[in-house]
Amino acid sequence: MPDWFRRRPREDQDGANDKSAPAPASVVEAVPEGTFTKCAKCGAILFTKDFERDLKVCAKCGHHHRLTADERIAWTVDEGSFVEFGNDIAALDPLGFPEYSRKLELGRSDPNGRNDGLVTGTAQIGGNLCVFGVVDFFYARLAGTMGSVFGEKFMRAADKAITENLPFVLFCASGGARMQEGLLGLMQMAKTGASVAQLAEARIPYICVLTDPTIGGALASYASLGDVIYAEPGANVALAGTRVAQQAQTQKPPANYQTSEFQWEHGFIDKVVPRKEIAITLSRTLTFFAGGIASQTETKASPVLVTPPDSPTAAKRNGAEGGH
Amino acid sequence: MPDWFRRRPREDQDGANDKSAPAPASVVEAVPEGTFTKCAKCGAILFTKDFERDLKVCAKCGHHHRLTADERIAWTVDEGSFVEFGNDIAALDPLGFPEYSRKLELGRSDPNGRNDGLVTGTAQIGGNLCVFGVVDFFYARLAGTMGSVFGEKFMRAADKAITENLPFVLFCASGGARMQEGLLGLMQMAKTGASVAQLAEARIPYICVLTDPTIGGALASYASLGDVIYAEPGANVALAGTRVAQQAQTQKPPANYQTSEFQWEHGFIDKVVPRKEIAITLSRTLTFFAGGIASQTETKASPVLVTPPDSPTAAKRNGAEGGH
Amino acid sequence: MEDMNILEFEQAIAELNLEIGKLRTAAQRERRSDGEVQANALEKRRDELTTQFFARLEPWDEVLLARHKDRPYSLDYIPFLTEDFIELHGDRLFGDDGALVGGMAAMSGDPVILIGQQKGRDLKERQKRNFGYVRPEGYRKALRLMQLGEKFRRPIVTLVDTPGADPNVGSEERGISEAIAHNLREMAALRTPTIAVIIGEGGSGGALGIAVADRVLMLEHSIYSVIAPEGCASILWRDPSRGPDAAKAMRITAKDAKRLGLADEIVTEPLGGAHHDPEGTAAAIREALQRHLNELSALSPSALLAQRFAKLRGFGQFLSAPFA
Amino acid sequence: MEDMNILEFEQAIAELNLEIGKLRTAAQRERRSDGEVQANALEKRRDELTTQFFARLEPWDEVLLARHKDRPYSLDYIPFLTEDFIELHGDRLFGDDGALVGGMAAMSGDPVILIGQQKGRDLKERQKRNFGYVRPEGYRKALRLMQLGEKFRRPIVTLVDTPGADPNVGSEERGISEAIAHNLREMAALRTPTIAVIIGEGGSGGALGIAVADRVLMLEHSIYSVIAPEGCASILWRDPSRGPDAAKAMRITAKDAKRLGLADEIVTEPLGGAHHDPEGTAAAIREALQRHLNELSALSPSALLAQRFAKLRGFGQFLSAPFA
Ligand SMILES: [Zn+2]
Ligand SMILES: [Zn+2]
Repeated sequence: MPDWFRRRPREDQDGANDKSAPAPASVVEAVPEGTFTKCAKCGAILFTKDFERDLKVCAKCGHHHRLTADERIAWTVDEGSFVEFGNDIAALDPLGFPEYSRKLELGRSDPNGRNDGLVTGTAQIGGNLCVFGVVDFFYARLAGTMGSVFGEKFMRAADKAITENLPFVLFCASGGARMQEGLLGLMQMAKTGASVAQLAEARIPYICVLTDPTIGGALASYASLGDVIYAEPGANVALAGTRVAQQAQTQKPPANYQTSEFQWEHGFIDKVVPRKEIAITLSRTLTFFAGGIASQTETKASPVLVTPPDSPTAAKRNGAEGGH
Repeated sequence: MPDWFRRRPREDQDGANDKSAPAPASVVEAVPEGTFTKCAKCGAILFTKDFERDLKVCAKCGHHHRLTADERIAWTVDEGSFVEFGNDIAALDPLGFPEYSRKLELGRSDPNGRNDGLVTGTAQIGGNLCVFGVVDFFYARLAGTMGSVFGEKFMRAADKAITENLPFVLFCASGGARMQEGLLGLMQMAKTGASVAQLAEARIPYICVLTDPTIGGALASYASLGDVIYAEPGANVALAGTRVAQQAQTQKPPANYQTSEFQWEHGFIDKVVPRKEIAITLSRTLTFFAGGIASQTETKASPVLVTPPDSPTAAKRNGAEGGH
Repeated sequence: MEDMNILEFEQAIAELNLEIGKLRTAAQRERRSDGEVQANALEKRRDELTTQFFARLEPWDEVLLARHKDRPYSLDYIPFLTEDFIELHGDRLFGDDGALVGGMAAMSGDPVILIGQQKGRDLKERQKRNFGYVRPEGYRKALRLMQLGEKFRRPIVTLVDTPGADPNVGSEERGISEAIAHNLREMAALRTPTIAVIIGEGGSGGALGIAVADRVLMLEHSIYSVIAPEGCASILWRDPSRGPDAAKAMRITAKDAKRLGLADEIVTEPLGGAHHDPEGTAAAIREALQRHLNELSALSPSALLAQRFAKLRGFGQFLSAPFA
Repeated sequence: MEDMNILEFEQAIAELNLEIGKLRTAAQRERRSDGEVQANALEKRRDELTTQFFARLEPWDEVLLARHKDRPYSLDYIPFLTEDFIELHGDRLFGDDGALVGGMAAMSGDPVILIGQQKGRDLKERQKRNFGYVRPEGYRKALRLMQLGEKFRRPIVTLVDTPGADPNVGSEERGISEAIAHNLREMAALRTPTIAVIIGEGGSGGALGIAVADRVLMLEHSIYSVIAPEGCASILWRDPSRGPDAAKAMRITAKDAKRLGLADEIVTEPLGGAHHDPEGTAAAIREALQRHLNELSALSPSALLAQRFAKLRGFGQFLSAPFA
């Protein structure tokens, strides 16, 4: 059935520090009409409708497939509550790095007019207003890497959280610092780290959710600094990409090496939270930080009940058309 | 030669948490006239004069024998600079604990009129004025344990450091919390911990030197909290006494288990400092904290050059007769 | 019945209950009223015996009750003490200790950080919880959560129930003493209300490592001890079987701690001990917690700290000069 | 000579030096002046060649110089940078990392905390120093020492020289990413002057983990890179041997960093590189350090922090709306 399936955006980007497994971990293929979707992990053929109702978690093996920013927003925050900001700056190619301008070109044709994989805005989760960030791993085939625009948007989002006294919730997915901006890319680690220092000084709750993949400079900066850190099951969470890791090992790594579960076992993640439970978990967490824990009934219905937008990338920026 | 040697104070006390090796580690025997001393570790027969010139470090095997408070003072601080305080309180037997009153009786007959194994005062080290504390493991056969008087004296010494803006140097040697005072003994851990919190708040340097043995509640409170922590070579430094440890092990301990060197390897001790280098090391350390590092020539001569008092316990409280 | 210990007593009561049950069943089956009368009389007798027995508990009985295999553990109480508990894992340094649980919760809608030492009931759970012996990771996780509470000014409640800190090689290697000491210093200075509740075994420094608090409450049949009675007996009499004598000598009961001023309140347990009514016991704990939290929350951070330091600095009993 | 790399060049220079030596020896033995004249001419030629060669160094040559086996390491400089260095060990959590050294010292009498990444020269030393790859313990030791410096308001100087953070299983297990991230946040907010000097390899996040500072100085032939050139080439061209191209594309030289505003000053090296005169290089570093420390010490802590945050927040190059 070679013609039956169409290719989804490649997940195996060639951004800096994205050294994840050579074989794309989560390539999803679907019938042109979108009737069927094949699980990237176990190969199960799923009804796309069911697959999306399950928030792109394989009903057979539980694999959490990567999401676009819009899918994440639609399936996490209260319907219609997302208000985006941060697209009033634009990326440069400060080093004239090979192929970088081509990627930035790709970004400039983003249907949502976005300037980076990091999407920032305000949103409500279970009625709790927060600054909400999510990294789109697919954006411009840049693997959610941290360039100058990433760092600036992160900082502006944190600043907004401070000035408006809102908690900051961030979904990470990143190959690390953006090689194509050289040292400027590396310095986004310092910049986001400093930004988290300012959040801490202002006692603003900062909550990270690590999704597949959170590696390299991302994990070694903003993604490890949440007051609370959650992670999706099975996500690749590590400093070294798996290829680098394989070369470097003098010690046989465990079976769950460099996954959420491995990091949880070793004390770096507070809780591994299945996708369908993240909204309620965040809602309760935000309520804790807001000053009172809401009972479960006060939060929005479990996100599995929310119908996703038919085409995730077509969802409007403010989420006004998301959900049912 | 059974009559040739006289027994020195037993080092294997029966205080709370002193669960060190059943065979006394450092029993030192000497000719009645004190001509010879036998190394407690390697059994070498040493001229007592040489042995004391070497600060009771065995010239053959390097074993650091335990010192009385007066020996420690004489061999560490500037000659005649020690001014003791803290003997204006007295121990009670709050629980009516078996045999405790007999030990306190022993303490009341202390030739120096001391009220506890913890001896506190002010002193100069290489010209640096500091609050100086030293625990006498031999005092009243109480193994340097922490009872109410210990905690109070520690706190008053720390308070003096705070009010007079002096650094606090403490030589530890302790079997832990004092069983004979029950929960009051345990609470001296909380009390000394709180006292160190107040030192930290006031940004007063607190420097610990761990000597044999520093175990149990002592290591789990004030002795682990120095801004800088030094230790003598080969000292027993551990939470669990060796007997307890032997029972509990499911994993074979390394050869240097529960020693200074073991703790250093594992990152808990800044530096293992031979006894003859401790004065100069402390002097430089205090100079660092005082605001300028003195060159070596500004500090007192290396303590190996200082003749110890003929009979350590006969040294006057203020050290006026200490040294040559 | 004088010398009967709690386990034998419970056996006797269980036999009485069996008898009562038989009488009742027979009475119902045979529709005879005299069996019912007999059963009622036996029930009355049973309650009288229990009351009498519990009125004269020896310290060793309290030890057995505190360690009772059916005694509720932290996770048994937590659902009744708080709502919406989200367990947070890991010390963000090395691992996650199963012997210490903690997380965010709410008490009647008010957010609190809840931390508890945790034993296991079946063999698998016991291994997971390391038999309640807390490792360095546990103390460091506790501190991380306490600092999270402090950062956002959430009160901290700890539930204490441990035979002691883990004495094994791995824990010595990773600084079990440092971890406890560090907590003692930091807990003294936390700028948020703290309450510790001893719910079972308050085992030495292992307990104290999470029990330095504004208020210390003890369940009626919990114990709090400078060293395990068996360990004390080993040292004093070279005979661990004399634990009952040591328990008496060390004054380890809740009443003793209250009398010594080291526990602020005793929370009454149901007749027969907490395991006869975990939910009722939890309600009593919760009532006390809320009362104390209300008092503490009324204080400014500086007043709170002043009060806490005054308390910690006052630990100990000694004579001040002039001596009688 | 155009395509000659630094190692071949040094080989050629070494051969010239050999020739010069031979000529000189022969001239002296035979008391002939023409040999001396020839030698002088060759020496002049050698210096001209060196000057020419160093005037046109390619980025890859800088990589080779930065990694040169004879290049001075931190411990080679420290005796010339400071007096009375006392090395302090351990992270007080897990261990002591040989790839990162640090301690108390004085610079012309003024106390500073000195921290340096450390490679090894012979095989044994290399293993001890883990080839300069820093483990979590190293970053945590660095942070502990920085916090010691902050507590007592001592300036902090770091010497950066690492191929990167250690990517092995043990380091992932113990949170290498967390350790770096944590440092980034804490270094941003240290209330004491901080200066980082890149002395050799500034390898990615592994370097940045001790290089967030008020001032960043770079030795003339040091490099600072978002990813190792070989790693970049692997990702870009699937060909690690194209490191020289990647080195060029990523702009990793001191001059590049200065031009990008990410290094504040370039410290000149002697002709031929630092290894030709370690003491002279140290003197140049020391002069620069003292100049910057004088400037920074004149600032109040709040002015210092404001300046540092302004700097960190300004990292990055992007376009602001309205776009051209
Ligand atoms: Zn599947
Ligand atoms: Zn010897």
